[in-house]
Amino acid sequence: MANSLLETDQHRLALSISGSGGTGAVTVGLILLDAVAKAGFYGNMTRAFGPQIRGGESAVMLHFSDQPIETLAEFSELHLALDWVKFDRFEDEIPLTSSSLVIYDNSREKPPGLVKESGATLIGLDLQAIVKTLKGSRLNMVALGVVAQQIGLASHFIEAALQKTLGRKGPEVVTTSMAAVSAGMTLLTDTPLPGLADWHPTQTPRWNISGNEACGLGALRGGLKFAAAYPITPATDIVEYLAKPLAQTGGNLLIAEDELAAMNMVIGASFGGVPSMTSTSGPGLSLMTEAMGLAVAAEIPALVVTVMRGGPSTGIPTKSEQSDLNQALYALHGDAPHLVIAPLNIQESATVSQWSLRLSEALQTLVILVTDQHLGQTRMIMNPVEALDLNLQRSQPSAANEETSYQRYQLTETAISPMSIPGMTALQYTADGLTHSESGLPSSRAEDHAQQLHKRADKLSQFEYGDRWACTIPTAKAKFTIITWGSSFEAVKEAVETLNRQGAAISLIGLRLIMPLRTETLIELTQQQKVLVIEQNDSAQLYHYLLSQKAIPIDSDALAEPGPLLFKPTDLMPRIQTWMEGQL
Amino acid sequence: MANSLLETDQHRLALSISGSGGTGAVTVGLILLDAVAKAGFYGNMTRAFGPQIRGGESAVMLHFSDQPIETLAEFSELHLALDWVKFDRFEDEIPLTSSSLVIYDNSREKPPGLVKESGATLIGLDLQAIVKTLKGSRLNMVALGVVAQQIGLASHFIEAALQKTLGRKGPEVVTTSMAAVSAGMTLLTDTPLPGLADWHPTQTPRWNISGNEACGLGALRGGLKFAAAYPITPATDIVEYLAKPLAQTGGNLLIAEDELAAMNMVIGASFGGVPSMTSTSGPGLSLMTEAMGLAVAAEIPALVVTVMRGGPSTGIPTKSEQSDLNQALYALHGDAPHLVIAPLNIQESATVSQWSLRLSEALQTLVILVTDQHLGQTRMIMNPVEALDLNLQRSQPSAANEETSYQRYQLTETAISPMSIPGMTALQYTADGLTHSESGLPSSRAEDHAQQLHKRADKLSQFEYGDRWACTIPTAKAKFTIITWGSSFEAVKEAVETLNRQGAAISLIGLRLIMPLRTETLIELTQQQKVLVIEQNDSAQLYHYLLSQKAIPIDSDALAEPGPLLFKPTDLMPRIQTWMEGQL
Amino acid sequence: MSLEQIPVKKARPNDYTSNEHPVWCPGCGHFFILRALTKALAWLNISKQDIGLVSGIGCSSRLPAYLDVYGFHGIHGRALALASGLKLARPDLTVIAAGGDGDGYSIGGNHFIHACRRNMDITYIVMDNEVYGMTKGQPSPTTDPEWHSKLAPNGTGLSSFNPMGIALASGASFIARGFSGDPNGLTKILTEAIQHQGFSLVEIKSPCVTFRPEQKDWHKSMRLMNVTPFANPMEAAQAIYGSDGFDTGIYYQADSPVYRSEASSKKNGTASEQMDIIEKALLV
Amino acid sequence: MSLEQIPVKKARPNDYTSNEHPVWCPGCGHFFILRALTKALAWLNISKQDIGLVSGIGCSSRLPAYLDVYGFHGIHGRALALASGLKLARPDLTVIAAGGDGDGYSIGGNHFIHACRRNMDITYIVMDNEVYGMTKGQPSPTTDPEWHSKLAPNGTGLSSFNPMGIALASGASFIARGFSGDPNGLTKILTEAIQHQGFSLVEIKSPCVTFRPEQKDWHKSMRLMNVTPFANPMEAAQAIYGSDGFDTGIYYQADSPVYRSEASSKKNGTASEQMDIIEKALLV
Ligand SMILES: Cc1ncc(C[n+]2csc(CCOP(=O)(O)OP(=O)(O)O)c2C)c(N)n1
Ligand SMILES: Cc1ncc(C[n+]2csc(CCOP(=O)(O)OP(=O)(O)O)c2C)c(N)n1
Ligand code: SF4
Ligand code: SF4
Ligand SMILES: [Mg+2]
Ligand SMILES: [Mg+2]
Repeated sequence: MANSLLETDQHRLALSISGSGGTGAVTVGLILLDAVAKAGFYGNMTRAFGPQIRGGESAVMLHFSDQPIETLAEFSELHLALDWVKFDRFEDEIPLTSSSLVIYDNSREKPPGLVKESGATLIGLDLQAIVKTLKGSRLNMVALGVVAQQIGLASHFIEAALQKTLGRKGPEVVTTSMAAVSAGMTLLTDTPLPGLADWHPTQTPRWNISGNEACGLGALRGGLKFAAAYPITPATDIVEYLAKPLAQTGGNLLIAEDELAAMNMVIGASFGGVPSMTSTSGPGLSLMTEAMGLAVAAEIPALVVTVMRGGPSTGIPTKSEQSDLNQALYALHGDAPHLVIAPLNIQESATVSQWSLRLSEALQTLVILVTDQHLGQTRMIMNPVEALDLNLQRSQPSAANEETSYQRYQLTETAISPMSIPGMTALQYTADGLTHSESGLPSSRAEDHAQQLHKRADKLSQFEYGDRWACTIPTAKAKFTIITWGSSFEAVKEAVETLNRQGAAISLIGLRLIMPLRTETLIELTQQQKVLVIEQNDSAQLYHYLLSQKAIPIDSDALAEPGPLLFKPTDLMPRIQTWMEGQL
Repeated sequence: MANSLLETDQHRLALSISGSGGTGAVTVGLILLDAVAKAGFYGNMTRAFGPQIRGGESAVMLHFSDQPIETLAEFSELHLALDWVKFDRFEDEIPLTSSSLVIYDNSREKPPGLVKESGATLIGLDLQAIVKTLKGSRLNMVALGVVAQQIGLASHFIEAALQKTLGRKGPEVVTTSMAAVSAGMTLLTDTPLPGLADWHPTQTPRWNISGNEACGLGALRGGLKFAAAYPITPATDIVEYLAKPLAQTGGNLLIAEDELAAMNMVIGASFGGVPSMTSTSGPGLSLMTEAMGLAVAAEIPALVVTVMRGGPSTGIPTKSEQSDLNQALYALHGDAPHLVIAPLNIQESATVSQWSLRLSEALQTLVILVTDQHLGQTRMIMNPVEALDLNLQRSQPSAANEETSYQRYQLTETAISPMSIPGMTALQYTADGLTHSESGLPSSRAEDHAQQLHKRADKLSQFEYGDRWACTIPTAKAKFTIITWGSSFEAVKEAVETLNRQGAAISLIGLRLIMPLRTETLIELTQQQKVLVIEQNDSAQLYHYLLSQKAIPIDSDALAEPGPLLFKPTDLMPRIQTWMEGQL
Repeated sequence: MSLEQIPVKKARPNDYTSNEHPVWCPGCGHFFILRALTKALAWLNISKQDIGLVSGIGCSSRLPAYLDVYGFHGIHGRALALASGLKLARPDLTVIAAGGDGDGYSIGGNHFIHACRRNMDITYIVMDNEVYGMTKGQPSPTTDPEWHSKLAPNGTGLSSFNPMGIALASGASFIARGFSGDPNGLTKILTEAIQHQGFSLVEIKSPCVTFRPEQKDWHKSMRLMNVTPFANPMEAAQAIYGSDGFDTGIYYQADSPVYRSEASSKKNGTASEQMDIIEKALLV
Repeated sequence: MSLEQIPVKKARPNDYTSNEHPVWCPGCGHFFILRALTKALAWLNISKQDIGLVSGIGCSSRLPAYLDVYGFHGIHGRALALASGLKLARPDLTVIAAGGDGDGYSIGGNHFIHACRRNMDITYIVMDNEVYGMTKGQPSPTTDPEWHSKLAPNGTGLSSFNPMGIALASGASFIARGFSGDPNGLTKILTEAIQHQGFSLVEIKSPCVTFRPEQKDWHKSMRLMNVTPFANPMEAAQAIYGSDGFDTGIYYQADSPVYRSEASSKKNGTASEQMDIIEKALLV
C-alpha cells in the first residue's frame, strides 16, 4: 500500500509541489486539495516557505486518503518541481525515497544532487513548450494537468476547483487555465502510481477548513460576539477568518494597536457582558501576561487562543513547536489559577474552542487555548463537525435585593459568584484587580486575600469537566502508557496503533484540559504503568509539569524534541520500542 | 529574656508605634532606629500603612538586639500609640500580649477594646499637656522621649539621630524637638522593661540600610553603569537609591515610559557593552516578559530585579508575598533558559545582587533576581557587608581575524561565545531574537535551532557556581530537611534552630540559585530525608518546581501560605513539629 | 440613549456617589473632580446602571469605586483599551475612562494616541498632577523639567509632554483643559465632553498636595474658562501651543467620523440563520 | 565623532553592506532605502564599527543584517527603546533605529512619542508602506481608511495616523518625509538627519509591491524634495497638516535641548574613590 511504512487499512497518497517565487506552487496545491475533495476524498495540506517574505521559494505537502486523515505524509510519492531553485531548503520537509516519482520541467535547471541521490524516478517533461503553444496559459496549470493524470483525478473535479479558486478573476482565466490543465493531462499517460483510481469516494459532505478557521468557528458557535487582536504569525488567520462572520452575526472585531490593548479590550467587552476572545502567538501572549492576570483576579471571562511557533523570542515564526506550555501555565504573577486547554488535532479544534469559550463564561475566568502552527495552518478536507450542545452560562444575579447590597465576589457553594452586567439596575459594582473582599472593595487583609485566592482556585478545581478532559485510548493488559498533547497527538497515536497491531500493548492519553489537571484520574490511569511523555519542545515542559503535580510515576520518562519538524510515526516507533525495552 | 517565646542567647527588644496621618509615627521610628544604632546596637524596622495614600494611619515595628537581627518581633513589648484612629487595622501586624506595655496619649480617645482584651499594661499619659507648654514642639517628639526613657536610651543618641533626620530643616527644629524629647524623658521614670540597659554595645561600624538599597549597592559594586526603570511599589526605592551613585560613578539612569521600554533600554545599553539592570515588581515583570526572552535568545547580559508583592494582578502592592516564583521561572515563551536567584535575607542582598550582575555578564544571559517587599523595604542596622571578589567577566573576542569571519554565537567548550562590543573593529554582527546559526544570521533549520537551544541551556547548566547556590545548615543525624527561600528563610531558620536546641534534628536548606537548580546536590542532600518545603504563597510554587525536577523525594510535603503576613518562628514551630510527628 | 430610557426623576449628584470614602489625602485635587463628575452626570440625568467608568492604577484611578456606577479599576495604563472594548461591545452605555498623567501619558501613551485616532464615543478624564502620586512622587511626562525628586535629583531636563497637542495631532475630536479648583467650569466641560459624540480628552490640572505641595498655588495662576473652542485643527493648535498651561476651557470640538459598533448594524435573518450561512461556506 | 577619529580612507556605500541577500520581495521599496542609507553613511564617512543600527520586527526591520555595522534585530515595536538605551550608554556611537509603520506607529507608538520628547541624538527611519508586510497584508495605522483587506473587509474606516504631526507635538527636533523611489533626495535627507543633533524622524514612503501593488504608482504622485524646512513648530505644523502626503523633504529642524548621557560628565576622583564615598554614606 502506498506510503505504507505504517500498516494501515486506508488508502493514502502523498504529493508535494515546489517552486520559486511566482511559479504558483501553492495555487496548484490548493486546487488539487479542493479537486480531490470534490472527487469524494479526504486530505490535508501544509506549506513551507523560504525566508523570503514573498517571491521566494515555497512548497506544499499534500496527503490524501479515502478516510479522514490528519497525519502528514512520511515521504513524497509524487513530487512536482515547477523549478529547482533552492530546493534543498525543503530537504527536511519533502523526503524523497527510491519509490518516489519526481516530475519536473526539463526546460529549466536539472534536478539537484540530493534529488538524484534519493533514487527517485525522475521524469523531465518539456512543460514550457506546451505553455508557449497556449496563449495566456501558465506552467503551473500544465503541471497540474500532468499530476491530475498521474493520480487519476478526473478533469471535471479540477475544473470545479479552478472555478472556486480562480473564479473571481473572471471566466476567461478559468477557461485558459483549464485548457492548460487539459494539455498537461495528455503529456504523460503512463501511470506507475496506483493513484486514486480504486479508491471509494464518499458522498457525505465535507469541509475544506484550516485549524485556525475551525478554532474561529467553534468560538462563533460558542456565542462569540467580540474579538480584538493584533496580527501575528501563525495566529492572524483566526481573526482574518472571524472578520466577516462576526459582522454577519452582529459582533465586532477590533484591530488593536498592540497585544496589550487587545487583551484589555477583550476584558472590557466581556465586562460588558459579551463573550469575547483574542488570538495571538508567544510574543503576543507575553505582552498579554499582565492583563490576563487582571481577568483572573477580577474574574472576567476571557478566551485567549495562542498558536505556538518556534521560540524563544521571535524564534521561528512560521513553524511549529510546543514550547509555550510553561508560559500558558505559569506566566502570570501571583497565584493566578486559570484554564489551559489544547485540542489534540485539527478536526476537534472547533469543538474544543467552543467548549473553551463556554468554560470561560461559566467559570468567569481566563481560558488559554493552546494550539500551534501545524494545528492552525494545516488545511484539511474533513467531515463536518457538529456543534456541541453545552449548557455553560455566565451566572447572573437575580433582580437586585433592596435589603442586602450586591456582593460581586460573594462566596457560594460552587465558588462562582453571580456577575451583573452593566445596564442591570441596582447591581452596580466596581471590578478590581486589587485584592478585594466579597463586595469587590480593595482589602489588604490576610483573611480576604486567602478567601478570594481559594475561591478562585476552588471554582476551577471543583468544576465537573466531564470526560472531555482527555482522549484516553486504553489497551488491554498494557504495561506502558504514553501521554502527549496538541499536534503531537496524531503522530503518536498512529505510532502507538501500529505498534499495538504489531503486538505491543500501549495505552495512550492525549490531554486536553492541562490546567487544572485531572490529577487523580491520571494517577489512577498511570500508577501501575511505565509512562512516557512525548512533546515537541526542548525542555520537556509537559513532563515536568506532570511530575510537579505527582500525576505520573516518578520513574516516568520524556521524549521531547524541539521543532520545527513535526514528529513522524515511523520515527517515533523505534524510539518508543527502545524505550519499552529499556523498561524491562 | 525579652520577647522570648524562642530561646535565644541574644538580647532583643520589640517596639511598635502607631498613629493616624500627620502624627509622625514613622518619624519616631526612624529616629529611634538610628539612635539605637548609634548606641551600639542592631535592629530592623518595618512599616505598615492603611489604604490611604498619605494622611492615613500608619505604624512601624522595630526589633532591636545586641547582635545582628533579621527577624521581625513576634509581639510588641512596648507599643506607643500617638492616637488610636483605626488602630484595628494593625491588629495582625502589632500583636499585643499580657506582657506588652502600651503607652498612649490620654488626652485623646481611649484605647480600643482589642487593646484592653490583650491584657497589656496600659499607661495613659497627658502628652498633649507637655506639648502645650513647649512652643513649636510636637506630640511625637514628647512621646519619643518617653519611649527613650523606657528603653534606657541615652538622650545624646537621640540628639545625634535627630540631627541626622531633621537637620536639613534647620538647627531650630532640632533644638525644639530635643526640648520635647527631654520633657518626655521625665514623664515616666518607672521602667518595667529591661530595655537596653544591660546590653553590650558594639564599637564596630554598622550600616543603616534597606534591602532595596543593599540590592542597588551590590549592583554598583558589580560594575553597574546603566539602569532603566519605571516606578512601581515596592521596587522604586532601588532606582531612587541608584540615581545619585550612578551619576557619581559616570553611569546613567533612564526613567522609562513603561516597563516594556525599561527592559529594552537595558538590552540596548548592555549590547553597547555596559553592565545594566532594571528593577520592578510582578505587574512590571509581566510587561518585561517578551523583552526578557530577547535577552535570552540574543544572549545579552541583563539583570532584572523583581521585588515581589501580593498577587495576582495589582493584588496587595505594599505587602510581601513569594508568589511570583513561577513567573520568574517560566513566564518566557519558548525554551528560554535563564538564571533565577534570590537572596535569603536583607544582609546578603548586596552580595547576591553583585553576584547576579556578574553572572549575567559572564554567562551573557538574563538573570532574574527575586526579592520581596519585606526583604526590600525593611530597614536594617547591620554590619557592613564586604564586596565580593569575583572574577566573572563578559568574554570578548580577541582582535579580528581576517581569515575567518566573526561568529557571534559560535559553539565553544563552555558554550559561551565571545561577544564583541560596538566600536571593536571588524567584529560587527547583528544580534537577533530570531532563531539563528552560529553567525547570528536567521535560520529556521531544525539543526541550527537545536544547536543554539542546547548551547544556551548548556552554558548555564555546565557553569560552576560554587557553593553560593544555597545556604545549607546540616544537622547531625537529621532525618528531616526543610527547604525554603527568600524572606521566609530567617523565620524558618529561627524556628529550626530553636527546635534543634529542643532536641529535634532538622537540616535546613535555603536556596539562592533556583534556576538552574543544583538538582544532583539536592538529591544527595535529601534522598534519605523527609522533606518539607516552606514558602509564602498559595500554590506551593517552589515545592512543585522541586518535584518537577525530581530534586526532592516524592513524599515531600509543602507548608505554603499566601501573604501578606510573614511567617513567624513561633507559628512555624508547632506546625513543623506536627509535620515531623506525621512522618513517623 | 434614547428618550424613553431617560429616568423620570431628575437625578442629584449624590445619587452617583458610593458609600466608599476616598483614600485620597485631605486636600487632594481629585476630590473636586469626583464632585464635578457626579454633578455633570446628574445634570445629564444618565441612569447609573448605564454608565461604565473604567480606570487604570494611580491615586486618580481609584475614582470608579467612589461612584455608584459600573466601574472597572483595571491595570496601570490600560484604561482606554478597556474602555474601547466596552464601548464597542456595549454602544448603549455611557463610557468614561479616567486616570492620571502617569497612567495616561506615560505607560498608557500608545492607547492614548490610538484612542484619539479611533475617535470612539468615549470621554477621557485625565487628573493631571504632574507627578506619580500613588508611587510617592516620581516625575511624570507632564512634570516640569526642573522639578527635583529622588529619581531625578537634578530634574529630568525633559520638556514636558503636551497632551492636548498630541491628542489633536492624533485625531481626538474634543479637547479641553479644566482645573479641579474650578468645580463649575469643570462640571460644564465634563457635561459637554460626555455629550460630545466622539473621543473627548478632558485634561484636568489637579494638585497633589502631598508630593507637589507647591501646586496648592495653582489656583492663583489658573485662568478660569477663558478659552473659546475652535472646530478647525490649525486654529486649535495655535491656541494649544500658545497657552502657558494655565488657560482653561474647551479648545477644540469637531464633528469627525466616530468609530461605531457593528453590533447594532442591520443583518439579514436570525443569528442561527447567519450561523448556517457561515457553516455552509465551509463545505467542499 | 571627533576629527581624529575620521578614517583617512573615504568610504564607499558598498563598504557598509553585508554579504546577506535581503529577504525582501523583488521590487520592494525597502531595497532603495538600504541603498540610500549606505550612501549617506559613506558620504558622512562614519566608521562601520561606530554605528549601532537597531530595529524591531517586520520586513523593514530586517535592515540591520544587510549592513556591515553593529546591528540589533530586536522585537516588534521596541526599536526606539533599544536605541535609547544604547545611545545613552554609548554616546560615542552613531545610533540609528529603523522599522516599519506597524512597528513604529502601532505597537511602538508609546516609545515613538517618548523618544520624540526625550530628543536624544538618534535617527529614526520609518519605512512606511501603509501595511503590515511581514504578516501578509493587514491594515496599519497609516493605511487608507478605504483599503479592503481580510481583517477589515470594508476598510478600517479610521482616518490615517499622522506620524509627522505627532512627532512635532511630541518634541522631535527633525522631521522629514522621503520616498524610496527618490534615492538622491532620500540620501540627502538621511545625511542631514544623521548629522542633526537630536531626534530625527525620517518617514519614508516605501511601496509594498506584494500586498499593496497599487503603491507601484506612488512614483507618479510623489513630489520630490519640494519642501523647505521650518524651525518654528507652528509653521512646520501648517506645512505638515497642509500636505496631501505626497510632498517630500525636511519639514522641521530645530535646535532643541538634547537629552545626553551623564556617563561622560566630569566627576571627582576615580570610580573606586566614588564607590568609597557611596559606601561611607551608609554608615550609622
Ligand atoms: C505595570 C505597572 N507599572 C507600575 C505600576 C506602579 N504605579 C502605580 S500607580 C503609578 C503612577 C500613578 O501616577 P498617575 O497615573 O499620575 O496617578 P496619580 O497617582 O498621580 O493620581 C505607578 C507607576 C503599576 N501598578 N503597574
Ligand atoms: C509582539 C508581536 N506582535 C506581533 C508580531 C507580528 N508581526 C511581525 S512584523 C509585524 C508587522 C510588520 O509591519 P511593519 O512594521 O509595517 O513592517 P513591514 O513588514 O510592512 O515592513 C507584525 C504585526 C510580532 N512579531 N511580535
Ligand atoms: S498622593 Fe497626591 S495625588 Fe495621591 S491622594 Fe495624595 S494628594 Fe492626591
Ligand atoms: S511583503 Fe511587501 S514590504 Fe515585505 S518584502 Fe515584500 S514587498 Fe517588501
Ligand atoms: Mg499623577
Ligand atoms: Mg509596513
